[in-house]
Amino acid sequence: MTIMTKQHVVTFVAKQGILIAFVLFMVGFAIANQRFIAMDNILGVVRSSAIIGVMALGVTFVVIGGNLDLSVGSMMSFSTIVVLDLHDKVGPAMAIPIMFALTLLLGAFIGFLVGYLKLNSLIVTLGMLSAIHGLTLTWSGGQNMDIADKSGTWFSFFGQDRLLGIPVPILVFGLLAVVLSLLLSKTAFGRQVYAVGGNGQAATFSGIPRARIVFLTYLVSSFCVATAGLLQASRSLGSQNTVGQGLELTVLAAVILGGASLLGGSGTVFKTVIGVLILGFIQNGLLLVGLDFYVQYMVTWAIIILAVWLDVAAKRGRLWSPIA
Amino acid sequence: MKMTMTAALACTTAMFGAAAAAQTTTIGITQNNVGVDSYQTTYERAFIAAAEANPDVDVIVLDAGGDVARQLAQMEDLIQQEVDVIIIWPTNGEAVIPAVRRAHNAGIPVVVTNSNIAEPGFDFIRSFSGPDNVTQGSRSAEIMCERFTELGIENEARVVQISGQPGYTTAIERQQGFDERLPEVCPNVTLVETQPGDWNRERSQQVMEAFLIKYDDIDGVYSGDDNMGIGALNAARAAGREGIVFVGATNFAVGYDAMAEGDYWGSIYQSPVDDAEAALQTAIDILNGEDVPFLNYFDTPKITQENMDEFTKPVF
Amino acid sequence: MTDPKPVLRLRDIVKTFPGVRALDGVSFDVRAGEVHALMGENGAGKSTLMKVLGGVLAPNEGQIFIGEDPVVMTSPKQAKAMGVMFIHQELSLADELSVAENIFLGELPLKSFGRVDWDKLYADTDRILETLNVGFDAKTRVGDLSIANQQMVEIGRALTVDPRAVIFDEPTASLTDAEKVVLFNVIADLQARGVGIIYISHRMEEIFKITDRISVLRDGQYSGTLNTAETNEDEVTQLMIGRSLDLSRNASHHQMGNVALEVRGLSCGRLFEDVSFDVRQGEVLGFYGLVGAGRTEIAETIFGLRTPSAGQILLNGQEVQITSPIDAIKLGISLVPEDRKDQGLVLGMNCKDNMSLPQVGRLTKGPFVSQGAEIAIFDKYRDKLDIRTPGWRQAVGNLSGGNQQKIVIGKWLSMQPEVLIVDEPTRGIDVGSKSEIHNLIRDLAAQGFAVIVISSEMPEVLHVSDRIVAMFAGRVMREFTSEEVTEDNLIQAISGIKEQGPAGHAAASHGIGQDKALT
Amino acid sequence: MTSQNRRDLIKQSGIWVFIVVELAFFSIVGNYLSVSDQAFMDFDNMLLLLKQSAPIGIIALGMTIIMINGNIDLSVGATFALAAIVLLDSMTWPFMQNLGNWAIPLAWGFALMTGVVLGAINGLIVWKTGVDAFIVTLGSMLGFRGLVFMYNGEQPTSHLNWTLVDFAEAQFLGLHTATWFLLGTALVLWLVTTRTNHGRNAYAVGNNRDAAVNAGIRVGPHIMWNFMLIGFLAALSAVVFYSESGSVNPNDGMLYELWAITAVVLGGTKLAGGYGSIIGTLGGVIAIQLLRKGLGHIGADTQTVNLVIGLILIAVLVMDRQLNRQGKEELKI
Repeated sequence: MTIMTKQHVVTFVAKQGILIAFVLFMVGFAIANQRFIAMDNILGVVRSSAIIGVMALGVTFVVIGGNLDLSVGSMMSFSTIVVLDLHDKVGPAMAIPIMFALTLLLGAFIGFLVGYLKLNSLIVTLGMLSAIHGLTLTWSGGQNMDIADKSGTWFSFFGQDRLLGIPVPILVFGLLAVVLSLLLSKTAFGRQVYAVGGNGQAATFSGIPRARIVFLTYLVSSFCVATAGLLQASRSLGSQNTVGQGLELTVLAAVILGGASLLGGSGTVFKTVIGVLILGFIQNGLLLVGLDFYVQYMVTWAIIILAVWLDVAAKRGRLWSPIA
Repeated sequence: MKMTMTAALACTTAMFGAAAAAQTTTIGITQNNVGVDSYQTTYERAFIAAAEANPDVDVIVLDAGGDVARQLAQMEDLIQQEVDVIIIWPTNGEAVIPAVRRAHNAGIPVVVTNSNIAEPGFDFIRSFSGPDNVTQGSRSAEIMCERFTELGIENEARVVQISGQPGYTTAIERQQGFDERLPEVCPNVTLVETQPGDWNRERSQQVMEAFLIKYDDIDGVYSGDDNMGIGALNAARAAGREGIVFVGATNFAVGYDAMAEGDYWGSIYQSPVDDAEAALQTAIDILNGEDVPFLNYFDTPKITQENMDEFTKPVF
Repeated sequence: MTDPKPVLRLRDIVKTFPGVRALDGVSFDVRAGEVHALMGENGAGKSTLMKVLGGVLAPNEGQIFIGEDPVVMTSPKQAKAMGVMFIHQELSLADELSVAENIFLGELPLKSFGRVDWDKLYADTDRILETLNVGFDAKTRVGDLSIANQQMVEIGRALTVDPRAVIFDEPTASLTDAEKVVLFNVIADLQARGVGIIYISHRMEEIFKITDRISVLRDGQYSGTLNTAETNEDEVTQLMIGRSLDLSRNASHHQMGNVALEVRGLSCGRLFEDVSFDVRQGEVLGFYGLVGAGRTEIAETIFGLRTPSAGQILLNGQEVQITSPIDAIKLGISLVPEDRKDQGLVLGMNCKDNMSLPQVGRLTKGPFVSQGAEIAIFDKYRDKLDIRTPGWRQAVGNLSGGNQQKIVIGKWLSMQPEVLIVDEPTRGIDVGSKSEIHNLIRDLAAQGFAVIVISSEMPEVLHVSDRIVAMFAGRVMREFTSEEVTEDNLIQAISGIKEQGPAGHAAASHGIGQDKALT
Repeated sequence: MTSQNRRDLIKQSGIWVFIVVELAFFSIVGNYLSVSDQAFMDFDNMLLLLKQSAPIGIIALGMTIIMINGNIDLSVGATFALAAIVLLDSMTWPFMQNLGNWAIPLAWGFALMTGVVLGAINGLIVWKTGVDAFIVTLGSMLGFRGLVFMYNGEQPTSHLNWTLVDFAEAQFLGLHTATWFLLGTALVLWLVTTRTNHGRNAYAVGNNRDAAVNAGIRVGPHIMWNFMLIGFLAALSAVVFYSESGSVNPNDGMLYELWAITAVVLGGTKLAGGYGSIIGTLGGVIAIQLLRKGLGHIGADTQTVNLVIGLILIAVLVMDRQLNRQGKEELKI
């Protein structure tokens, strides 16, 4: 019986570990600094997490499908620069669809390489990280991109305005989370993504077009990246070429924190949202408490490993690895 | 791609005039991190343009991508290619000293540009050409203080600072200048907190958002360059906080515009074109055997809403 | 020959997992020089017992004795040091390493500074390979060997030390008859050296050929030991499942319909050539042959997983082009694949989702998958196939092998196929579930399905098929009706002998006879 | 045997063919595009190539064993930076300054120890928790970098010691100090992977972990040793490099993990583990440095370099896949 209870505790903690950690963090920070739980602050954190969050939603699809996407940061820089550049050249109404089309094209290229040519996604997206950065620099000539007339454009709506008192980026993030959550959990496509990531061979034997599904996950991912680029561009109406640099790992950390397995086949959109919020609140909380930014690095380190460890422990039913 | 073309053109012209080629001199430059911001990109372009305008000079333009190891390798390559002068924009003011010494020992004069190397290396360089970052920081502090005095809050104002990428000489020196000068001119102004914004507008916007939550009373923001300053300004705008004095360094086009609109108070006017041309001219002067000053600062004046008419809008 | 002194004794071994008593007081002993069969249905506790014996799991209670000494096994390495060797069912070889390195994995002969003593390694390996009488050398990369030869490498491992006990876990699963002969010779040789052998297998005919005693486990409990010479299959089966089984030849003769599937001159590179056959509605067509004879590859080609180099496939008389499983499914072909875990199921998904996977695109209501329709399908086939699971939410990875197989069959039946291909329907499934699945296949045929069954087990093929296609080295050797077929002529056909030519079979039985003599 | 050799030969010669192509390309194109009068294939330039390959090269060699093992280490860049900080900072400690030049080997020792300890932390977590190495080292990439920033409050750490610089710049038998370390590391690791028990076990563990466990190999400690080894090598790389440069920015070493992995993959090591070679990695490292150097030589700019390096990586994957195709009979999964 003692084994049973210990087992139960491990399982419970492991399954709800992320939420428990989340609550503990919130309570701790709230005690340390009252402002932490002020509505303004919470909205502020969610708003500034929105861009990473939107990207994480897309990467969730890729990871559940059994692949990685390390190119999202670089690709987000591309989207941002392109839409800002086109804004003054062809106007925002044209700039946005063109930017989406170009970003989706990049996503399609990666999807083609990983899905149809079956190349290793880690290396492909690593290569694309570098290549897309080169593309962005070529596009911009290395210059910062700024919209000339900042106060006279409706383009700032996506990043700066509020609807019903809620900042638009939060609404976009929320709406996209709901839509993608339904796509993943309720549609045939979503089910096929899980199958392909869970056991690609069995998926093929079940008549699932594996290559196409993988291809589509990268399209979803690049769509999200384009959305993030739009929010980013609209938020600051100007950007440098490296705006998304390094975000790929933050995004991946959020997705992993949310419990998606790198082996594919598991994870949900909701959990990814939690993962994103945890990272956002940690960053904000540590700043408010007055700790240096690098403390955030170490806290993130600890929390990622703890979260995944608990998840792994729950699956095998024991805390420590049985490997001798 | 454009660069390759330029280089190709430079080469073909060189090949057509074999006699001329004999007289041309080759200048190699290794830059810090082109593409990370407009300043460096504009610098590179201005440098190439200036070199092209001079028929006697060929240039090899390299970019270290912010990586010290790559910059050292590029120094070695330039030495190995036996260029006549090396211009270096250090990724790290101390780490490049041995490489600079090697060039010195190989008989190649070295000009440091934009951001100086540390003192132990002074023996091995012929000249430093660039802005005086410490003075820039001091001047920013003065702009800030003068504005507070105008507003009559010089005895109570609270300031936050957003510094550049941790570890970079320019960031360190500007912060140092600001930190030292502010208490001298405005002893009662408090510098509440400093956080790095990594030369990144987005990062700076996030830092400012947190500052705004944390502190109800912020009167001034000093940022290591205008790019970050605009990020901070965006955050303040979004939070509906007005009346904050924004002062930056290295006036960017966005900063200039924001000044024109009255949102941004002041900055330091520093032209990458001047920077690049000064570096190239220093190198050419050395080749021509002219005497060059060891510290060849070009002037970086204060720019505020009040005197901005005297300056043209930065191109970057 | 048999030495009564036990080399290995297990006394009252108890192993519990949370909520389960996996082993409940198991005791038996293995004598020096005997072959001791360990039998039991899947889940009866055989693998847990072997893990306890191998030091992978620690027992909660009970004692292991080696010779007369009580021991506590703490690691595989220790088990090895005590002279207890394992030959695992699932090949545990490193493909990229050489045969020699695999055989001596974990105990390469060393010189100073941890350097490998290659000369000694190759010399030792050659000596072992000689005993095994195989046609490859010590330096061959294991990944380049056939599955059967890899199995021989696995067996070679047991010969690296002077073992006191060797445990063979389903060693013949992928061996040809000739290779079995070699294996049985090796076992006989070990016996002669006084080694105790535990032989785990589901294959009755082997058990009765080579073992001395049979111990049976049921539900984690020890249910008895029998002397092989004094018992029969029925008695063993009863001990295993508590009832007897009908394994008689299929006798049903229902009405057959039109030709559902016809294959003409189908070839796929060197995998198989010029294969022609047909199968009618209501008929079960058996495919029998050795592993590697091309049976699975034919199924995969029909299902669109391989591109044929020549030939035609006709469905109901119409020639069809099948380039992917999607085409095959549309045309009403279903394939229950050979490898349940790798090809049949997504283990992390629940039962319902696995079952509806091929048609999830059709079960939509608006943009979403209709859960109601899915559950209806699951419920229907759970009842029809008698799948034992707590509910559709259960992850299939938690089900027993038999129930997993039924989920795969249910998945493909729910597609309402015209042709159902079942590859190795009962691989790794215990005796009880086996006969259920056999009955199911017969029932499907009776309902008018055209069924193709591919199997490596002769009793199975004989039991379920109306006609049997015998294959050898990528070619169809002969087709038998259930009236014509005998064990003898079937074995001859799959050994590459066209018509009555007794040589191959005679050699095989002679070999087995030899083992027996040695015992 | 023969089929293995042939396969290895094709796989391993690929990278060298690529290097030859690069050399030819840059030599010919360099004649037209380069401003320099010096030939690209100048002997001194090739010596420099080896020297410049060292920082990432030494790390990549260690990464090869980690990847043969079926793991990955994303934290090497941060380990590199932290070891560098310890190296330079330790020489300013009061008791070290009294030791004169004896402080140098001691400082090296401290730096190498730092690397080993950081590696051991990674290895221990991978072993004991059973969490995938990708995630563990993704975490410690952030965590170690946090330590780097913490150590000197975001400022560069500097200590210029000319004795050290002279040693690092020395050329023995024509080869630079860094080159000796690179080649020495390659030789030792080549011997380890091809000749020793530990090396052969590394292949076995990466190839089939269960088999290794069943064979009684203590997989956990084995993996930990390898992480300690790569920690050591990341630190060695830092020691070699920073002895020469004398100052470390807190951001130094960022993205080194990605370059190292790229070199290892170019060198033919399988990401899934179980297959790979030290010599191949050496080729991969040289190929990358050659590419950087060559693009600089012909005057390509930043964006072109980024684009070309990214696309070449993908092109190599495509080629590798084409070479390893089994033909039309292949199962279409």
